[in-house]
Amino acid sequence: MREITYSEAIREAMAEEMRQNSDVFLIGEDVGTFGGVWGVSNGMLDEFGEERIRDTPITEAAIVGAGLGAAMMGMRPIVEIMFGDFLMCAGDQILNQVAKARFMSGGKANVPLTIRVTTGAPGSAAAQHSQSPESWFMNVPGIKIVAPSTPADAKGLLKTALRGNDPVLYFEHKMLYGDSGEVPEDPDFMIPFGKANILREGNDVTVIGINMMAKKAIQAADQLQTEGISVEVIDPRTLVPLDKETIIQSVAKTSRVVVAYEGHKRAGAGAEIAAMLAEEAVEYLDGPVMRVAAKNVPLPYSPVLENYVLPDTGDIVSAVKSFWNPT
Amino acid sequence: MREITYSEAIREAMAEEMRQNSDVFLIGEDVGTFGGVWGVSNGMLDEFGEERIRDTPITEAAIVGAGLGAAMMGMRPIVEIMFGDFLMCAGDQILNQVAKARFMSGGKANVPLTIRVTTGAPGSAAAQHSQSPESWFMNVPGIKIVAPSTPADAKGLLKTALRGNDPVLYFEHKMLYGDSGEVPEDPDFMIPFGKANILREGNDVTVIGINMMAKKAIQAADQLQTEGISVEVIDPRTLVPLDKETIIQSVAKTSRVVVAYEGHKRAGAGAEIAAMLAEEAVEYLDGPVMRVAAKNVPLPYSPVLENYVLPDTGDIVSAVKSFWNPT
Amino acid sequence: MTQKDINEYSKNQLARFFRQMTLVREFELRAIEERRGGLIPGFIHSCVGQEATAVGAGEALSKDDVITSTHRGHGHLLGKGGDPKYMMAELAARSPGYCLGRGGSLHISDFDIGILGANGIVGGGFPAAVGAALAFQMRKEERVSLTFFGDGAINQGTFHESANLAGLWKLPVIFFCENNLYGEGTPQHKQAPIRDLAQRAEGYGFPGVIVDGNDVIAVYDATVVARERALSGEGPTLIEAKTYRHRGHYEGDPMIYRPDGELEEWQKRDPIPAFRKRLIESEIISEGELEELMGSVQEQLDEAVGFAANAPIPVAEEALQGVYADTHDGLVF
Amino acid sequence: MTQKDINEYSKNQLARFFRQMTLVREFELRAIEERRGGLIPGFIHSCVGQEATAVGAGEALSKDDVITSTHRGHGHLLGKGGDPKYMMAELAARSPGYCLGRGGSLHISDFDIGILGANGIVGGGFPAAVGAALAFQMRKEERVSLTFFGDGAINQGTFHESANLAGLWKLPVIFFCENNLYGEGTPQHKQAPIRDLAQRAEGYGFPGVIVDGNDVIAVYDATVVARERALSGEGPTLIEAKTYRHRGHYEGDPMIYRPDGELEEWQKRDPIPAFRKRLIESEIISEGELEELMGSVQEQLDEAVGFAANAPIPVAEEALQGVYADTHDGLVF
Ligand SMILES: Cc1ncc(C[n+]2csc(CCOP(=O)(O)OP(=O)(O)O)c2C)c(N)n1
Ligand SMILES: Cc1ncc(C[n+]2csc(CCOP(=O)(O)OP(=O)(O)O)c2C)c(N)n1
Ligand SMILES: [Mg+2]
Ligand SMILES: [Mg+2]
Repeated sequence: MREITYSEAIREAMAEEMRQNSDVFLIGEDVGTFGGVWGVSNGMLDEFGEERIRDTPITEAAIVGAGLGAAMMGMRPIVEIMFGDFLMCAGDQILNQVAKARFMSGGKANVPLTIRVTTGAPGSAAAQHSQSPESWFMNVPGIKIVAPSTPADAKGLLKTALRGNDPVLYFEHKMLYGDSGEVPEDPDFMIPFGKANILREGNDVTVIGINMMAKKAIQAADQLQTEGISVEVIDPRTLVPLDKETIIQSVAKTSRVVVAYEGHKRAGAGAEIAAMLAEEAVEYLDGPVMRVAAKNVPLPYSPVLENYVLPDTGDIVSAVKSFWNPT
Repeated sequence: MREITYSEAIREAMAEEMRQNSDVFLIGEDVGTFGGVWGVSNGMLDEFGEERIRDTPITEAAIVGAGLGAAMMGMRPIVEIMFGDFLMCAGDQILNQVAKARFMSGGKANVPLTIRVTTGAPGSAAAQHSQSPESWFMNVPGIKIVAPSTPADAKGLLKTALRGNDPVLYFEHKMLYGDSGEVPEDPDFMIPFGKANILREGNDVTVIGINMMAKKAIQAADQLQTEGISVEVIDPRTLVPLDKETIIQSVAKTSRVVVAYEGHKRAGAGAEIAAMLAEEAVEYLDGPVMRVAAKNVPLPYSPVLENYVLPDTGDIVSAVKSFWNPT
Repeated sequence: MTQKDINEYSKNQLARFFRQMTLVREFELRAIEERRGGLIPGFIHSCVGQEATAVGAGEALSKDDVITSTHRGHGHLLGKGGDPKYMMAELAARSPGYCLGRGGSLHISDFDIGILGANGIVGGGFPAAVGAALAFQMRKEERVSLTFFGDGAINQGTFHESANLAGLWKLPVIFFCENNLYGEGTPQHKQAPIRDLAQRAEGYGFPGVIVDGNDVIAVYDATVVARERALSGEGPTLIEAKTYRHRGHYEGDPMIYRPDGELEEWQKRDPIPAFRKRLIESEIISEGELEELMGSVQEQLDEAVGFAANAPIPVAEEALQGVYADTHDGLVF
Repeated sequence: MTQKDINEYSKNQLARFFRQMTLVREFELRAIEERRGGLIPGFIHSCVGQEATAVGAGEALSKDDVITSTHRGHGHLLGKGGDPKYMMAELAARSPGYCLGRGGSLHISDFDIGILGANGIVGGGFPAAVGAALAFQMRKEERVSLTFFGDGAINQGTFHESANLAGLWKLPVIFFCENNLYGEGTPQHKQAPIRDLAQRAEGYGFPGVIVDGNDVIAVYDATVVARERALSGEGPTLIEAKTYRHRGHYEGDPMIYRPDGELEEWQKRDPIPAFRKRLIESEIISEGELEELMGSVQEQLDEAVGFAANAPIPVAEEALQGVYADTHDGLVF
């Protein structure tokens, strides 16, 4: 199969949907001429024109809310927010308007709105450009949360978002944009929400890796393999809905589990997974539900400090090993 | 000891601090003439005047941010936000500005800012006036989160907030305002952050109740007592910092635990407590870490629907009993 | 704007103005009564005194046009054609209510007739109104969107961002401000340093007009002009209608914040008696005809209350429905 | 505003204008160089071309006054008296940097001299500037706060809410807009439907003035007037300084969005050579003296870079410090 990058996979999903459905359009800061600050929409202005690749003022609340209004009128907007850190400029629109519109209207409002946004630390971008804000939106019902870790998932999950009828927060990890991988050319290639991906099978321990940390989990698994530890790596792919079944089955098999996520540890995305396991899979557990995550301090600018705060492959390896050598 | 209400306790803490420190002032929508929509600042305008009891326009971001700026200049603002649901109108100010100011400045910015805000469902107030948003702010380091359940705690914790030098989100439960209880008159009565309150000792099961759910946990404990089940009820009082020690010790004793909170179950405040227990206390657990919380749907208007969605005393009772009669 | 002669409006139209304003007024009074009586469980923010804005604006719109509304939305919804039956049923938290009892007063919507929703968040509805207009523009549909808001709401950041976007893209939006001099208990002059809020439109490159918000015809005319402007591609208009709410911010509000005599002054300018007087003086509609219209309103409301009171209440488990379009085999609900 | 004769300014003051502008320019160029060389790990949004705004405004403020700045903040900070040594050390992520290496370019602050911080969030600094001014007003301190922002940022909701509050309470705030015609790659005319952003001030009941942002004296004068107004209790002023950035939005930006010739036009109006020419033509300062000033800037920057390059790097565990004032026996860190 041909290989394309994560970034190209996202562009391809958008472009394909835009070609076949005139209701789909892209709206955000610098998505046009600039091609998106991350280059994801590069070239799309040429193909689709200013009407459908809409540069906006720097007004996140208005952009998200405009997406909501257009969606309720039958369009299928893709809103791009440059950094996950900026989502809270539109916090009310996302949590009180977008997420609740359908329910409050008695199920009548239709909100086919996809919010594409970057997550994760790109390196020395400091406290307001490095966060992984997935968990800030997990508590409020009504919005689905997607976090692809591979080019194929990026494309397949985005297609599902764009063809669905619910609001979706789609988190693209900045450090994955350049990753290449096989991606089906089938224009109807979709990956269902709520189906975790078993990236690697193993018997001794389950590592659940979210977004970038799924990739690092595989690296950790490689390393641990050489030491004779067989790691099962699971990428939940969507945090809302969450594929509890696959996760619990894996833990039933391995009885040991590490949840790895790049957000801050306290109340981060993996906290819910850990809590879910504590409630629904405790009988399978032979040891703690370990969490590998960023420390509970804002992301620092200095590379030394930043590396210390962020979780990495080595942290996963250590967490896994601690099952056999508890400290 | 004299008894006063939760609401009076909050007012007393504010008034006492304002009397003895001219840097303390109250700012928010309708806190003056109206006395606060919840009546908490009733009468304070008369005593302190318009300068220090400041009615504002309906602009949550500017109010919170003005509090930040004034705090950095040495004032000690108390910002009132009417409903927790509105906090996300100031989401960026809280999460990216207030919480991070000290760290980003290398520890130099001083931010003695207390944000008082209501939480919880007052009954048929529907999806945008009933939420318990504590968990939305737990992930981002830099802001402390307080959730008092008794009049004494309300006063003592608020005093600690007002004399401290960090930003605090102080959640007042609307349905607790009228509760009476003994509150010390000592103007220096303070309750430290990070010290949970063991509201009732017991041996069979630990119920951790946050805010309103601490009260319901006691009701549940009363009921269960009559059935021969001895419940230890713990109110963490502050969610950030969290008193892990007291919680873990209790669980070590009882080996069974229920975490009760009024927010939506997924990624709510208790999810972090459950995850913490799964990581740090799994060896003590004899059964799942149960969570009693609101269902994962927006708060409905209809009383029938709302009651179904919200957690109550009966849900705690059932959860506790399930340890002996698993379904 | 120079006022047209009342004879330039059809009798039908004028009768409709009267009937609709009466409907709004009586709906509110009835809802308040039914709330006291226990049929309605939630809060009510009544718009008594502001009927001319709701009806004048609503009558100027077509069925295909859309509105976003506020916490004080009953008038807006009725003005846009909302059915009192389903509104009352919603207030009573019944299954056949507009939102199946899930929304209540703060969240009523009717997508079939362009009511995109009341809103519990002050300033929450601006961006969606702009987004709806964007959809109309992109699809070249002959529709406008109108967003109602108060003198308090105009200070919210979302107003600014939305007005900027609408002005920039010349979207077919009408920003309709009901300046009733208060936001909750805080007077308008303690919320903004200017009195004529229409002035702000300039900063977004579109016109702002001030109208007497107690004059239904003036409101209607201004909205018609704004609508035509929007449809012709010239972009938004900000209409500031000066008016007053006669009752508390919500039912139960002790209203300690009002200067003595203020309410009485405004009650003299009550939009409904004033319009009634005008109709009679101009001999377009007779007293008898007006009484008949009023009677028909009462009938309609009796029916609405009866419908609501006898409607089934939701079943608890229904709460889990309608959060998502697609639940992925029940994984999200 | 009518321009005063250059001879009305002291030679010292004029020399300072020149030196400070040169310092800003050279600081930026050096930082860019050191970033290429690897000393500086993070992004840089340079303000080359905008030195007159930073310096003109900064020189009009007293040490006790405070500013909030933006992502493009180096000039603002230097203009307010920031020390290039600690700034460079911060950019190099070193321990003695202004923020101990935790903040970087986007977050530099110096509370001792009233720099409340650069900001990574466009529009993030408005409310805090208003809050600082509120503190000054409440404490009856003779201080003002000035908030720098761009033509892009003025559309953020926080601008609106903050301007409204400041206008309402007549707070001593100066809203200083650097209109450099772009927000990232999007031209100003695609971000707002008006070209003169100063116009928006009216909507908040205070004056808006336009100045040539490439003329340091014009900027200085306008800021002095605004400051006096603020101190006298009359409230805020919005200053719109028309200027241009010569380099990319950030270093590395390919700048495909600029029309041909635009940069060249603006380079002809480069604030530093223009001012230099004026100084020399008016015979206030000699070429030699200017060269000397430039030399001293280079020395200062050599020292700053040397300081940064030789400064210790933070120790990893330090990351856990400085999140809170009080850690409750280490319970929060
Ligand atoms: C974001 C937000 N802040 C505060 C409130 C509480 N609140 C509800 S209505 C209201 C006053 C609104 O005033 P205005 O916009 O003038 O409308 P009016 O009530 O006069 O119709 C306030 C403060 C809210 N619902 N949402
Ligand atoms: C809330 C937010 N949205 C978007 C960005 C990304 N961003 C950084 S600078 C910038 C452009 C700002 O334009 P302007 O205010 O004119 O300032 P200039 O860069 O021209 O100095 C953008 C969009 C951000 N940092 N914060
Ligand atoms: Mg009002
Ligand atoms: Mg700019």
